[in-house]
Amino acid sequence: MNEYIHTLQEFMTQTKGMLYLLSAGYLISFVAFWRFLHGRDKEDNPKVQAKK
Amino acid sequence: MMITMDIKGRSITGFLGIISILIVLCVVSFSGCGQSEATSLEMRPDIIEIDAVLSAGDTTRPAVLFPHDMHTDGIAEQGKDCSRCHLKDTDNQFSTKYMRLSDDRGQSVIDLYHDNCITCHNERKSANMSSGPVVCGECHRGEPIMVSSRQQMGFDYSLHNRHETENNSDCSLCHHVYDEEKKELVYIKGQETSCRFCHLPQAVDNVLSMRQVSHQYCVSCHLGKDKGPQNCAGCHDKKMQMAIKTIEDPPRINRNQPDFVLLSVAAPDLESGKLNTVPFAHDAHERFTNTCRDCHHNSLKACKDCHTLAGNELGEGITLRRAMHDLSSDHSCVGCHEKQKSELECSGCHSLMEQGRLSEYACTVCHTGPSPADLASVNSHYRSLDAFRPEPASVKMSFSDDDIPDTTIIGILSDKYEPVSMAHKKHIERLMTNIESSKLAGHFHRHEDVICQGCHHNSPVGEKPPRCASCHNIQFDETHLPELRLQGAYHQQCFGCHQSMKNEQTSDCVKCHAEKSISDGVTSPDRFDEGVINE
Amino acid sequence: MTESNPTVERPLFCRFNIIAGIFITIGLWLTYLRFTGGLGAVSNLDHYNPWGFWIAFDLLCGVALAAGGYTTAAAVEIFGMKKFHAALRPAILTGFLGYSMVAFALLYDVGRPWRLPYPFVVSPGVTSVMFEVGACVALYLTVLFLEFSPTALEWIGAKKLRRIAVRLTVLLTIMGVVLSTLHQSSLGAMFLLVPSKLHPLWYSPYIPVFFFVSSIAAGLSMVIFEGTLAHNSFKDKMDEQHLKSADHIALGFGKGASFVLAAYFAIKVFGVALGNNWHLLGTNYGIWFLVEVFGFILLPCFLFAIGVREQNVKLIRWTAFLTVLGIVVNRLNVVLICFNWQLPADQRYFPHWMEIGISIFVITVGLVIYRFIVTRMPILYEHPDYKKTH
Amino acid sequence: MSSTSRRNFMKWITVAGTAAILPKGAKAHGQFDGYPNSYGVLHDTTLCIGCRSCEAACNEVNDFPQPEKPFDDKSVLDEKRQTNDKCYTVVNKYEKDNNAKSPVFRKFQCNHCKEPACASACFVGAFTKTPEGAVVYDATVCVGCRYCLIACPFYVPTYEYDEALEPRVMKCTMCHPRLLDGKLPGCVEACPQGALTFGKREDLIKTAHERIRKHPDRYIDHVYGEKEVGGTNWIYLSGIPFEEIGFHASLGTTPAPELTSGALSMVPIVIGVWPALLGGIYVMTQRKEKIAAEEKAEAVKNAVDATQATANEEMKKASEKAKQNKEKAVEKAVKEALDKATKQSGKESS
Repeated sequence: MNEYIHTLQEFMTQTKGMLYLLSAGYLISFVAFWRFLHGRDKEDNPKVQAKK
Repeated sequence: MMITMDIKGRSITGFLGIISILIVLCVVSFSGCGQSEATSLEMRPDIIEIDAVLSAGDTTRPAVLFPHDMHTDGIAEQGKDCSRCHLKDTDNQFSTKYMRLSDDRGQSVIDLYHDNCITCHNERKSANMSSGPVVCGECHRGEPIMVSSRQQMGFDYSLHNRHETENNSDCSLCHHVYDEEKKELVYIKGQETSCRFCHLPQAVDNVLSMRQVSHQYCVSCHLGKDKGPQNCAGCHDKKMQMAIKTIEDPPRINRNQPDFVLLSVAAPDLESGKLNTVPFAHDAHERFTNTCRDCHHNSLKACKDCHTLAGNELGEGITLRRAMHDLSSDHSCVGCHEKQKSELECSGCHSLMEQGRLSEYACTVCHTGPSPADLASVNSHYRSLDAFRPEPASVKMSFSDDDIPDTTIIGILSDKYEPVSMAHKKHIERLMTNIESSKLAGHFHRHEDVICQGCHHNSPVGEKPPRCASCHNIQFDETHLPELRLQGAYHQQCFGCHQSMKNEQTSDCVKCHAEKSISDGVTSPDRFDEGVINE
Repeated sequence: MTESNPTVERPLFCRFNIIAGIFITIGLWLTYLRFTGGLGAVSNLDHYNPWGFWIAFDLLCGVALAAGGYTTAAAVEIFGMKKFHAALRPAILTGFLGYSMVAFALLYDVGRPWRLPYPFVVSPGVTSVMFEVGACVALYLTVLFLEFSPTALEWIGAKKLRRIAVRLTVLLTIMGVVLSTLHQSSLGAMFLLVPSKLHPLWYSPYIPVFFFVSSIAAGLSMVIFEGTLAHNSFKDKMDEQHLKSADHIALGFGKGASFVLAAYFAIKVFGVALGNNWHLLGTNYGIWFLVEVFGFILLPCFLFAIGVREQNVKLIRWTAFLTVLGIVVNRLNVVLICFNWQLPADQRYFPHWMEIGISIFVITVGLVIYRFIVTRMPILYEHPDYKKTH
Repeated sequence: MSSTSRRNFMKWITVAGTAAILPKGAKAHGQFDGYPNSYGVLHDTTLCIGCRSCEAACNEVNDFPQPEKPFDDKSVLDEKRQTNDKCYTVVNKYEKDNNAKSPVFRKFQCNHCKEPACASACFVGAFTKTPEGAVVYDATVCVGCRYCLIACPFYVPTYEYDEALEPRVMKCTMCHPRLLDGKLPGCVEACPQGALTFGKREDLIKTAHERIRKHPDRYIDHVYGEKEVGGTNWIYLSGIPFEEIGFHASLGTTPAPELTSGALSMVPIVIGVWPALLGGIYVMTQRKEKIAAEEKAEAVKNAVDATQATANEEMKKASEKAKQNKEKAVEKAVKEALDKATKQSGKESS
């Protein structure tokens, strides 16, 4: 892959671009994962609390 | 907490106090932009740095710059002489040291300087004469107010000759040799050499340093005879040095030096030395040097005695080849010749040429003597070696004068300016006279048409040298980008030569080629439209 | 309005509105000049100094001083310091208005303001630190808007929307802190690119950390400072819970600020050590650096500590003002005073009065909106029908 | 645990977190040596005679408006001039009083760095380093933020400050369009002295060192631009130290993008670590609060039970006492009644 990248500027453009996309993806998936992780917690879940 | 301050009661004013301090600090830090005014440093040739105490090591203050001539004038006013500060040593010579003979160090020397100098200054101040500083900081100055413009002084042939005639050539006055057994200085005829060969910059056990010797002998002699310079500026100031009367081509110093010699390797290397010896006109070269030391930088012996073929520790490992050909040294033959090339007459062509390139052709110019092997027979056979003395050749042309074009028209690039008509022959004649005037040039420009090589470089020599455009292309050619395009080549060559031969450097183009007159309203083609360069 | 303190009517032509009116008219005239005559007509910006007072003050100082939003939100929501809850909404409001003012001021400095979305939409230049700053500021502006929305929705009375907004607060706070860490530090990282132009005492690989840590101190001080101002002019708007915890907030935030300023002072000294620039402390800029570090970082830290130990709220409020001043001095140093320090005096920059005029105009607009919101929306008091819900 | 120590703990987490932000040196130095055969220009300041034909050519190629003083007027050289948005290059004269080589003329324009700071700084990528070697600017995406003017260590890019709506950044383009169709840059073409030599950068560097070798006392043994800021395509030779002809000597050799790559590489780390860290803290405080709430609730319950128990005992005691009292009272009452009865019967019987 390296022979296509001639300058440090090109290298950084590609790497930083990829990093930004990955970070955006991570942030969104983090929220989903958070909700998934805490989905069944009894205390937090108002419905569960009300029933008890 | 570090400081328990009861500032419950601190009022707003207290707090504002802090703010105001900060503001003041800001102003101070910016107003303090130091504009260091340039102190003008006084240039003096007579400055001696009194650091005799330095080696004692306990110096807390910078060394004192002592203007010697100022003091000698001051003392002369009071009618005193050197003895005011200098003591006489055993053989009745003024010692160069101040008020002492031995070079002891430490506090005693410091007190010596302080007591004498300060008391003298105070005396003069009380007698309201011009006087020097008495406060520590004014002598021991961090920022010096004067700087030394001292120039190295030395004898050259003319000065040596003047001294010779002055003392009706009694060499024993200055020259002497140290006799080991008798442990004293004796004069031996025929062994006179330069003082610097024994008296080195630093004193070595009982051999005085060149500085001490030259001042004790020369200055005291001048004082005794009341002739010649007697203060520092007299010898060491550049202008005074220029003012010294010089004798045009002074007669040769007769120290039975050879007139003509065949430079070759030392005896042990005679078999292994292959290159021919070099016939060397010692007498002719003396005229082009100022002192013997220009070549004999260490002793008056022959170069080959120290510089052997393979080099030995006596010659500090410098081989004969390097001693003779080292371009960067002033003592070597080729080094000295190289320096000549920057003279006005020669630099026209030579400044444009690569410096320091030894052309193979040049070897045969010098190595024309017999081979070292049969040197012995030659020496015995010939009464004098003048037969080997090369005679300067006149520049030879392989074609007659009238074949040389009178003027050449350079118009291939002509666009905004008229073609240049160059006075070709006049240039050649000028260069010819330059070469003829110098025997050195005569020897080295011996082969044919060498003179054309100045401009028609990097090409076979002959009547029809190639055109400049054949190597320096005009059009931009991506595949082959020459170092220099034609226009640049023309200008660099002409400007380079004119500039280094000190014709004026001009940047207005009309001096060489007239502007093209646009008479019929047709504007000259816009240089950057398509197809702009006309062939 | 709570019954406990009398309502102060605010006539339309009270002193504040008159002055604001004057500034706004001047501002509008300057805006007209700016967008007809170009940048050259209203500023001293030139070939050597492309960034001037707007970037230094409105952008860098604006962003640093609007850091109150994320610091308070983090303290209250994430670190669970419920006692500072009363300070949350004013801080979010200050943050939101601060960033809006930053964006508004940016429109003046940038040559083609309508192309501001280009880095994200048209052609991203990801190697630039400014891309990261732009992205984070834009995102954080939306986060602040969402954090601010519960207050506005309460005012409008959209209950269902408000419940969704409230449930998002924790997520928004976390995103707020992430984004703030990024762009506060990256505002400093932008100057990593110019080692030859910024004075070595201020230029250091630590600049991003300097900017981030100082923004925490700025945020905390700004909340205290903003609380003081709010007390002076909007006391009647505050409910008793707010009034009671005001002093407590000042002390708590003062202790936090003192703590962070100590860390900031330490890493500033480390910065000098890292570059081995001790010898520069003797020069003029060295003295100015010492003034900034000892006068505007160590002094406030020390005064905050004294204030907290002696429970002297007045001292803490004044020191908050000093810290805010310190942050402004630092940002001006990095962008203007110690930038191009090696150029001769005639190529150095000094703001044009019109630049300062436009900055004042932007701040006045911000203050007017602040007054509008504070006097109407439940910022300094709790909306009656949501007494205990959040 | 009083609230202050917890707050200190939180503060330490922030400070420790920020310490993680310390930029690590980027590793990319020296890996990239640029486009293989890109062009450049060698400017030999010892040959320049200050005739300003290059300025005239540049003005013509880019058809800039004519300046008020014509190009052959040498008086403008008396004070130092800068490039501006209507002039990409200027020649400046540098006098040195007692130096045989003065005055020295030197041309100023964009150096077309191999790793341009302006390209690295532009957040819309308006500057690109072309394979031909020129660094060109694209006005169609430029936002006008002027970070490139800040970034350039040579102060090259200029800005149309008096243009209200369509301001552009203006700088020398090495006549990129001309290069594409096989022509020399205007200034190189116009230079009569050959002080500007166009060619491939590698060849130019060889040529420059060759010239230094050939004429050691005419040149300072340093080719400016060979390594400065990571190397530039426009390289310089000089007879006097470079600081004396307007060069900034201590620019260092680190290419511009590398200066910020350390800090930029920290961005994803913060994005990655912060949410987890803050989320964790949030969960911790929630749990702590929940536990605190439970403990409080329990404490309340215990307190209630305890009071309940004591109340019961007292009640029990009280009720027993009350019972006893009642029994005593009953007995007393019965006794009284009996007495009364006996007395009555006594009375009756008597």
